[in-house]
Amino acid sequence: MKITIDKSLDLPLHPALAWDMLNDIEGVAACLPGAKITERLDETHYKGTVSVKLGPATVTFKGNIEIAGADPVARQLHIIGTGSDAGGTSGASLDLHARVEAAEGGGSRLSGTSEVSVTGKVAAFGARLMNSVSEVLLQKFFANLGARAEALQGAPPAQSAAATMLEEETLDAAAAPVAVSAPPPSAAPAAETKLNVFALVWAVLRDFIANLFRRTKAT
Amino acid sequence: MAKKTAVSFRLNGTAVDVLVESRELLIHTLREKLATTGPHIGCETSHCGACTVDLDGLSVKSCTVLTVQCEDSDVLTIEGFAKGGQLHALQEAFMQEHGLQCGFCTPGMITRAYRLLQEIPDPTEEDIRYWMSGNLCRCTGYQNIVKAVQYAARKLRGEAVETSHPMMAEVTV
Amino acid sequence: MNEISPDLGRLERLEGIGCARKRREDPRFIQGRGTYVDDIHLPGMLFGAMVRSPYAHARIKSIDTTRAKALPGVHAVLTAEDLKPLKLHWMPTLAGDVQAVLADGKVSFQNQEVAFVVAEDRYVAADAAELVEVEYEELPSVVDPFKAMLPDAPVIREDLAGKDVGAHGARRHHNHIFNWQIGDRDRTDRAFDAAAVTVKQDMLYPRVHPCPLETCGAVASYDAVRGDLTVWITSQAPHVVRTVVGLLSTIPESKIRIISPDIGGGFGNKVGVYPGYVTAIVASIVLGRPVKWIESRNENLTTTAFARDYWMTGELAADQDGRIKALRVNVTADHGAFDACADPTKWPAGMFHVCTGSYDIANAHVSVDGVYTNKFPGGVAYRCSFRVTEAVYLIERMIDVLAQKLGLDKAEIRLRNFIAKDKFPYHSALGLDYDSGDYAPALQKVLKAVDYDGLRAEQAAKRADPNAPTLMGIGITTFTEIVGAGPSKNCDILGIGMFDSCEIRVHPDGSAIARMGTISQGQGHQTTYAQIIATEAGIPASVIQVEEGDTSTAPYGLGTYGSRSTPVAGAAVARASHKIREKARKIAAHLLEVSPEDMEFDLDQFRVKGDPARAKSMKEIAWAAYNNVPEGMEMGLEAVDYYDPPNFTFPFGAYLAVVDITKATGEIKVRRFYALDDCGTRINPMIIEGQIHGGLTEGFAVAFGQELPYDEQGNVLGGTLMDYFLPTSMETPHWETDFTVTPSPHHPIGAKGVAESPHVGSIPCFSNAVVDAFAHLGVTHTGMPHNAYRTWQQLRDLNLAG
Amino acid sequence: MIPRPFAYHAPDSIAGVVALLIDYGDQAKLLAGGHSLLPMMKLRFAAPEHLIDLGRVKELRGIDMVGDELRIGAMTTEREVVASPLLAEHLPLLVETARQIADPQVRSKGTIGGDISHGDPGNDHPAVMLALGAHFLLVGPRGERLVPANEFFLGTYATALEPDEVMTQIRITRPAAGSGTCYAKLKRKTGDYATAAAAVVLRMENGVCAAAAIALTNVAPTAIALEADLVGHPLDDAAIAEAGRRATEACDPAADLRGDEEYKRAMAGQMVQRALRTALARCAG
Repeated sequence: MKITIDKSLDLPLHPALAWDMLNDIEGVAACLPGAKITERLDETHYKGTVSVKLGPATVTFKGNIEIAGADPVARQLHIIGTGSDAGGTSGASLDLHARVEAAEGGGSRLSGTSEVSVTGKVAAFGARLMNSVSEVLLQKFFANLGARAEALQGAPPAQSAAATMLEEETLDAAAAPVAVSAPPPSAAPAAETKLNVFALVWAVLRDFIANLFRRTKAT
Repeated sequence: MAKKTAVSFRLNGTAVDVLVESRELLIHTLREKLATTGPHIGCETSHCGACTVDLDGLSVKSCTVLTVQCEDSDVLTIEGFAKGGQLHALQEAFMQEHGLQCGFCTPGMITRAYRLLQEIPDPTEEDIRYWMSGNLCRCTGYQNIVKAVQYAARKLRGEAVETSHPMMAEVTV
Repeated sequence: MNEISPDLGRLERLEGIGCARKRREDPRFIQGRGTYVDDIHLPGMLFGAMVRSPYAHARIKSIDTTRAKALPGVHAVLTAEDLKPLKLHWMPTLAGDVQAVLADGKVSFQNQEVAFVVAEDRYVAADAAELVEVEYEELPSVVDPFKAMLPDAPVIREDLAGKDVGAHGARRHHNHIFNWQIGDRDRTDRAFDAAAVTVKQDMLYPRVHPCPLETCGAVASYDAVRGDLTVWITSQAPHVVRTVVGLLSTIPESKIRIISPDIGGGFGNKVGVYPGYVTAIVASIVLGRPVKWIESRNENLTTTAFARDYWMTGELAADQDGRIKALRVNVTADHGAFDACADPTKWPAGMFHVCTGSYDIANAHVSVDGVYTNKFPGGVAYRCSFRVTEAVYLIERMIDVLAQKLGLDKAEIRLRNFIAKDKFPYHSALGLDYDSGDYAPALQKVLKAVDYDGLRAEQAAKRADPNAPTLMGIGITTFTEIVGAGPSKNCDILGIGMFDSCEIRVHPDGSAIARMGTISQGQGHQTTYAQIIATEAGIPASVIQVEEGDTSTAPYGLGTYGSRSTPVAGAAVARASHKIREKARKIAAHLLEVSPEDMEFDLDQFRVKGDPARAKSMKEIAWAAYNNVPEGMEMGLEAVDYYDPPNFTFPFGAYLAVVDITKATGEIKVRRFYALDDCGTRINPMIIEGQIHGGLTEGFAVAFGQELPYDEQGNVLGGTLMDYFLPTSMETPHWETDFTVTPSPHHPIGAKGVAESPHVGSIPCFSNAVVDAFAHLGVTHTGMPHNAYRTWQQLRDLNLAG
Repeated sequence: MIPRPFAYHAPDSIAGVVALLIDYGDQAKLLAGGHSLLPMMKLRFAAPEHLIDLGRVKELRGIDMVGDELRIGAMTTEREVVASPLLAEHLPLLVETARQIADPQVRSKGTIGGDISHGDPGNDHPAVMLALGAHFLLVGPRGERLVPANEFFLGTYATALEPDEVMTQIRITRPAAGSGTCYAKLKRKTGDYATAAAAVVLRMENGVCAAAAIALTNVAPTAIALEADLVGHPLDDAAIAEAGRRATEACDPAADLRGDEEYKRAMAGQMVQRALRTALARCAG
């Protein structure tokens, strides 16, 4: 199963800062519940794990992240991730192209195209297609992205829907900029996810697995 | 080896004790520890009903019951049906009405039909098709299973029974 | 057939041919005392579990078994590296290809076998399987057979690099397996050029699975002291397994014992040899302990033998009156990653060339291309003879397409094209010799039974009413099957001719044991073979013990699939019975001191012609066979027959279906299904009816729900019984059955085989009914399965969905 | 298809359940009928360290009526729902729904509380609970609380149930006299989840709709209520068709082998129409 996600977002951040943020893979990974970089092999290669917890289910993927290309001049990043679940029954891969461009008013625009592919048990048992990744999830993702941008910038939010959502979340992010414990039980996504490659995989997989279990249970 | 729990229950009227991991499924205990191989494993996802047993008066799929849940329970399997060399009416009925072919679904099918007839002694074809829908058969197309359940129902009610397949119907002399 | 006696009591006691004899196998099944492979428990037995690939196509970079082996209770973890020294990492397939037993450097389909874990019990085995660490490098995969044939398609079979010629001739692409053609292309093309009317239709017969209720499995037990290997296995062809195991292991066949115990349904799924069997055997040999392997349902549905996956294009040429002049067919056959198709060696598309059907078609040409894709191997005959379901689907759909083009009634066009009764034996344009048939009366009987004209009138009224909530469709098929593979001049598997066998021993007390090379998976052989012996040798069926499935006791046979048991082994049974009878005649003559020619057979005795009071019963004769035989005669009363059939048999039938389609949702209800079958001589009408009910139900499942779709990444979807459609008693329609009898002229008792006709014949009948519901709107075809979703899309496209 | 190891607990009281939840927190899962959780565990997607079996807690079972309110123990099985004379008389909608869930054996074990608490949009009771305006009694270390159905279902597998809480009871005020109800479910076969399903509770007065509650199954991340603005209007073909049209717009289905988004939207509309027509026919007056 493969899904292509195109998304762009205006950030209240100078393009250079946005670019730095995008490159700080280890730092942001620590913010994502269930995700961590377990090993930095070199400048461009990492090992990490992502646990996706959904209701009674948990799937843990471990894998490799490669910065396949980083062009600081054009501010373009190409990240490839591959991994498999702990039992060796599912595989996942990510191919992400992201770029930061200057936007009006000194801010920046982040655009990304990612292809996420899932194979094996997770894919085979989950027939709902991956493009069912809900708008809600993506909104959360970008909201948190914006939150981090603001934390870095310390600037007032720009005039966008996502940024409006950020206002309250920024407070959370400021209060606990790095360490995040268990997510709150309510639907509030505050600071739950931070920008990194895992976030996207996580977002996709969570939705994916949600559907998976709706179909594999026994009745 | 994982920690094990002693579980005692009655299997076809006889007290049994087993030592199991808490994750052990009833179907495995029955088949591998208690030599009760009548109930079968067909899908493991509780769709097919081949593993059907009667647990405390309820039809259940024993692939989706933990053995540790059965402490002090009464479990009835196909092995408990014939008494003193005498077939149960359902067993006779499945044979007389040709309600089985490969036989793999049959123990679960008969065990389910037994509970159905306890609850509805005089079922219509519609009743039987609805209340037997948790048991898959790949061979018969169900039509003769429906007839078999009706045959058994009649017999259990003390009525006269007759096979739908008279021996010499197509033999000309 | 025998002389007829007025003594119904004696006939009834014999329980011979024609009796609705109750089944001998039932007492054990209804009491839970069947012995299926998973019921086998041997002392010291270990349990194996397979580690499988999540990828459809990937290179294996490394396999680390350390953690798995360290788990307490684990005895071994086998990989291809462990099998290589034994040369067992690859095995031959039934189609002349090879298949990896455990992946050798790369995987080519999802869930391919990568490693085999052996542990104390199935719980530890499952835990250990998770601990085997495999590192993969994913490769591009291809699941569409047409894309697989593009120049830059991924190379699926690197092991075949440079091999331009395969088992069935030239390969023209790295993912090409074979091109097989039959018929006269030029004549057919000319007939098309000259024809008044031609039609053409693409149709896909989707990938499905036989899905018997019992999955595949084996218990292998190697006795290192004796050097004997015993394997209990879910096989429809145990003798073939023995030969394959012998070839693979170099153990002499005399030291290999393959036992097919009770089999929980086969339907073609249990013909092949699968990696799990081989690894269980190897593990038993390596560890010196019995090893059991039982696949899960998901493994069953995604690794062991799919059926169909035929992409067909049919063309018919006809005159204005609908008389067919020529048939042209092109097929792309998706065989998956290894060609493990179950077909006779000579015919890589099986008996697809029966696709001229019941119709007198003078010109025909068929071309089939086999293609590799990143899907699991198979191509088995799912309740049919090799590729016959596909063939019958094609012609029965095409004739409807032609009828619609010409505006002809779908029953009428069939009546116009049937092979006339007096043309049998009929030599078809594609080289088959139909043994017997009488098609028109069969169809007419069905039309009358259902009041066909009334149904068409009702349909016309519904079509005229725009507010009708349902569409009504009437489907007809008048199919001819080809079963009983087969004549060794045409049919072999791994070089062994497709004969079958029977051995009968009559004991001194007049009871008998009979053994065959076939194996029942629910067909009731124990019951019906005894009926043949009863009639043909005069021994009551009740005292005949029928045994099959144990290669150490049964004579060699090619097994049970393709409805071959009755046509082939059943003939061997009859002929062995005749040998018994002829010896009995001589003994009886000797006892009565008359010449054998003066004796006549009478049900269960021999009597003196013209003096019926002087007779010897078979029971008396059996006793004499062990103490008082004519001079020069061997003692005992035994016979063996290996029967190589002179031809196939050609059962046929006429089916009619009525469906109602709810416009708003696409739900389809089968209102009525009337099935008339002609299987020649009827051995046990009760069992025949049961087989037909079962076959129709499987056909219903295929037509309305079964499929194993893949996504672009090679994930196989729908691999559980949540999605894979096995109808319950609620969904299954009520079946009406009927019959005519047209015996096979070449079969010793005139029988043709029946179990597969209802599957083969019903599927196009359902499709024809569904398409017929839309026919007045110009629709000529809709793809299977006809589930509500797909049907609704058709309704939506026609602006009928509301 | 073998679960990973876990510790098994079988308390016999609600207090005992809560105590275990406090001890083990999110390492524990509650086992009701087992037909959702055990298959996930057999596929090794779920691997709780502790399994708390509710099967021996007698106070979680039984069906009572207090005034106009039906109180159903969370561990009441679907089979008991189907067989209940009390429900047949006062809440036939629940019986009709349970009859369409899974198959007889699964209904022997499967419970109404488990069906609701799982948070699965494919389960049938959640939509019915929304249409009936049910309340759920949740018990945890902080005591009891009563949560209305329309505040309970937060997302796929996400409910208002805290990790240390257990659902003990379902409370439903019986529909007003003369109401007609229906649960219309489109499924591929027995035992399947709905392709789409609709629950309707309807009351008519003098040929005009006096009350209507509609909810949908398996066409959004959770069961969803549908506002169809039927009250005050006669329920003619046009009104029913309009309600169906609104359902197609209100839902947010995801494609699977049952159908694509378009089909599921259309079927949500069809099931609403089907349920409305049937409920209307069942209305008195």
